[in-house]
Amino acid sequence: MNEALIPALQAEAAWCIWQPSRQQAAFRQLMTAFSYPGRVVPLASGAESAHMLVLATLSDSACALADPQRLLSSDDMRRLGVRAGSVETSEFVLTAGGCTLEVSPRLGSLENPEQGATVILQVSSLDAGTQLQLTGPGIASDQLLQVGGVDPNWWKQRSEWNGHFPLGVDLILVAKHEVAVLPRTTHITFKGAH
Amino acid sequence: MNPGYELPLDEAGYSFGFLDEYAKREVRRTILKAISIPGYQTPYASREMPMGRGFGTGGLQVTLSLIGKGDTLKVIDQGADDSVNAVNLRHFVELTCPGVDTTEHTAEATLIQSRHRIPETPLTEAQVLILQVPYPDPLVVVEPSEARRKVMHGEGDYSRLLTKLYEDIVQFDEITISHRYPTRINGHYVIDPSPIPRYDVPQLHQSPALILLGAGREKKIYAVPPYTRADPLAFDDVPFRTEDFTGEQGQRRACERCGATDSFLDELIADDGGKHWHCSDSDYCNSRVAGQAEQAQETWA
Amino acid sequence: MTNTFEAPARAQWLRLWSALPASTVKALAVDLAEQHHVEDLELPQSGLGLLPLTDSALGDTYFIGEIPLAQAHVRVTSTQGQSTEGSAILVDDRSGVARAMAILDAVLNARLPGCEAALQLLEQGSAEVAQQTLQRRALLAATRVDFALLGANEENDDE
Amino acid sequence: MGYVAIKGGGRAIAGAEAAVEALRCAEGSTGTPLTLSAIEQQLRLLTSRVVSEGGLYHPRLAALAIKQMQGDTLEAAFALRAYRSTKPRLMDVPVQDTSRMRLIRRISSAFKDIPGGQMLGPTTDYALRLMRLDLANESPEDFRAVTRRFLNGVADTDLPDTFPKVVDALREEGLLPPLTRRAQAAFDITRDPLVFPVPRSAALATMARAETGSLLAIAYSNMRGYGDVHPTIAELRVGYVPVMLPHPVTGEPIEAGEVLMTECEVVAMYEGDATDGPPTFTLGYGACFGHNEVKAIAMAILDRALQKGMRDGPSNPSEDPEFVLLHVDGVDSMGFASHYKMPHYVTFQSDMDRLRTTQDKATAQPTPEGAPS
Repeated sequence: MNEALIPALQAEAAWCIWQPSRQQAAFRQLMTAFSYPGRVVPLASGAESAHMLVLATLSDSACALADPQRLLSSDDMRRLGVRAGSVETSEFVLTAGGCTLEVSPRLGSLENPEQGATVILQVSSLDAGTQLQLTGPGIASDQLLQVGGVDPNWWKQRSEWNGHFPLGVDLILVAKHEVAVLPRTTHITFKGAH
Repeated sequence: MNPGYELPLDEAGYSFGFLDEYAKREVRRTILKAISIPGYQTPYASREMPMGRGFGTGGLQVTLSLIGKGDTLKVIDQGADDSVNAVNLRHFVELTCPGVDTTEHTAEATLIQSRHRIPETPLTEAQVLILQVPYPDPLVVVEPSEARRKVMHGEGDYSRLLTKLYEDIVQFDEITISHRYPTRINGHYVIDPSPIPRYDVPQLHQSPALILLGAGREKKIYAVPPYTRADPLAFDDVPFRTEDFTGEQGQRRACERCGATDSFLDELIADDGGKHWHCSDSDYCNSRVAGQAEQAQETWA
Repeated sequence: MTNTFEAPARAQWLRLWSALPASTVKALAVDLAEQHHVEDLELPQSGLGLLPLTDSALGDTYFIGEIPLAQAHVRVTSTQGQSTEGSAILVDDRSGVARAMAILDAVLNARLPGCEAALQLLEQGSAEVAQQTLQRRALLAATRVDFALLGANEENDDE
Repeated sequence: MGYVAIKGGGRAIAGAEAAVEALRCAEGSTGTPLTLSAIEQQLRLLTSRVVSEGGLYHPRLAALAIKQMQGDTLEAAFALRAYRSTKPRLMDVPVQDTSRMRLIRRISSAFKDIPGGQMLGPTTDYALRLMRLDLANESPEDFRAVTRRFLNGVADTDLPDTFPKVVDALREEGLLPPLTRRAQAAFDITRDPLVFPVPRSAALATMARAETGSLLAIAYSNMRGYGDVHPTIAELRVGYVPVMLPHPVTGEPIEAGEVLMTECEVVAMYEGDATDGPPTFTLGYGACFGHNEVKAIAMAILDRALQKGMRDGPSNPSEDPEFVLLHVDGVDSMGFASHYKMPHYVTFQSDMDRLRTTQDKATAQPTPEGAPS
């Protein structure tokens, strides 16, 4: 349970990501990122790790998290209190953008599309790299986003997974300190070659 | 309890935002899915709040899961900040969320919780509107089984609802739905926009601000994301119509207090039985009156 | 008398300590915390738990409602460096009381210095519990319907 | 229609709060505030009702709620429910065994001599409903002496504190079908909405925290003739169930506390065309926190009625799961009834707009029956 481990973490510089007030602020940033897809939103600061802050804010003992590349230490998992699950069955998937997933995450069902997974994708940068032109809900006219360190096949996979609305996955792109979100409703066209 | 038991008064303090952190985290997860699937009624485990079901417990759980230090909250009911229910909800948030500011001015608010109205003053990207919802599902009128309704929603199949509207027209030569007007979001899900008047429905369309709708009793949260299409159901020959405030002489009625001819009006009956018309949005009305007072002073100077 | 008192099974300790005023238990815990080093392995918490029962008609499991729960989990290390874990989980909403009992639980279990006092509280507690049991039995004994005696003589309905 | 509160709502609410408090303390110079333990002890049946309808076994908080809500059971139960929302769920409690109940009352109306015997315990069933004027001016001394005198008057006995359940005896005689423990996980009504059809565990949980009067009314409709349960009480028990939880260090079960509850099984007439195998009696089960016998009995009758409704479809209201379960919760029904007191000016305004528009259209082209007006 997150709250229970606060003392154990006092030593670490990043302990405050377990604080309710910190998570509230982080959630508001995430909600902005979901509301305005493709906008780069500052999230973590200083010693905080952005992907841990995202997970601490959104996940707990009520959810399962898949971490196919073992990006988290067992201590991290214990502090989150989250259940470890497989990619196909978990609400949350944490993965590096460099490589693609072998299997599809949960896409939800026609009756319960909210069961489609939230994928937290680690990227090298959100201000350089592949140029994405975005349209869809949350975008007034169109929105440009540059993403570095993501295997081009990711975008192919994503469009397959999101082919049948309302089914699909929602992507949180996480750089060192910033996030940008691509919900299942966002349509991507590529500007120039990459 | 054991004879020696004493209530833990030292441990009994309510935590910030009343709800425990697990409850908030679940509401937050639900909100993000609701934004990702515009108009979809996302289920969540609604908690009991210290006010009655139907008093805005759904909207309140959303507000309490969002709010933090640095936020400025506006709460309105029937458009008025000082309507009894609005006062009650605002007081509760002030009580359980130390460090949060409250305001009556739409422009100053970062979070606006409302029952039955959308403020007249256009919302901005810096604001979130939270609407309290008594009945979330527009399909209830044509399909009692929730299991079947969920399939119809998923397929975006609203033929039976349109038929119902059409029967209206045949009978009354007019769509008789007064408020809670079924509205299609981003061309897929049709929502019940909560009991706002038809007058407010156009404000859902391409709004710069995120709009969240919370139904506590029915345990559902749904969203109209910013810059998203919101089309009230209608027919080519019988268009969607907002409330008509045309007076006897065919002119648009004006608020008798601030003179506005571009606001939703409340019809009041005075003691003498005579009818009067006032803005339902008290902040809009007050700020217009204040503005006129300033102008008056300037002209004297 | 303390010497003659046999320590009951650890499973009974919390029930017996709970029968005493919380202040008594807390006071002892404070003393023990001064003699030994106490660290929280989990933050003492209070919350709720759903209470599942099995219905005796069809054997379905169902939740009759929620109960308050308070729990604590500590490690107590004596000055001699002897270290042991203790914990408490109570149908109660006072995490402070749970933490106090967790300390007693650890000290008594490892027979650390100060365990005699914890044992003594067990004895006092069991006296309280015995008294309570007596009262409940009286409610039954005084109201027993003895069909054998019906008609014979209504008066001595006792046994 | 009426007056729209543009100003003054805040002042009015603050005033209302003060007015309520003023009446609570209106006893004046002779008044003494109620202590929580006095409410918990002397109004134990009221406290029982609030813990069960609030869905949280916390008699002391229930007593506080009763004091604060000035005796309104619906509001007191409501306060207890809301309090739950501020508390995290700490653990999954293992299934508890009610046959370990430490009894204070146990009767059967089906059998004269039940194994272990019948013990009326603290009941007013056979008390004459005559006003006891001696309670009007009770002296603290007499008051405090009563329990002591009672205990001294009772000879110590070798009674056990737990007893076998009557229904188990019936099973051994083959009068009841054998108990088949079901694997199905219990339905959590505090988290999941009731979407019908619901499992029986959802029905039991909903009725266990239902409002006593609502439950009784619907059960009574079945007793009177809108149903056919015709129950006999196999056993009615009141007592304390020990709550056994795993010790976080050793993992072995330890007694973490006790919960006072009432449990009841009713036997109903066997079903002629029941399953294959020989016909047997059928059972209904009722239980709730605290000491509340009418609630446990009403619940047992409705459980039996709902079993029939779930199997064959309802033939009267008390057999219809949706009708019964969606209307017995005091907090929901009270809350919804109250919300009609809130302003609905805006929606009513647009209602009038629609009515006038349609009226105008009707008058414009009168129908044979003439236009509504």
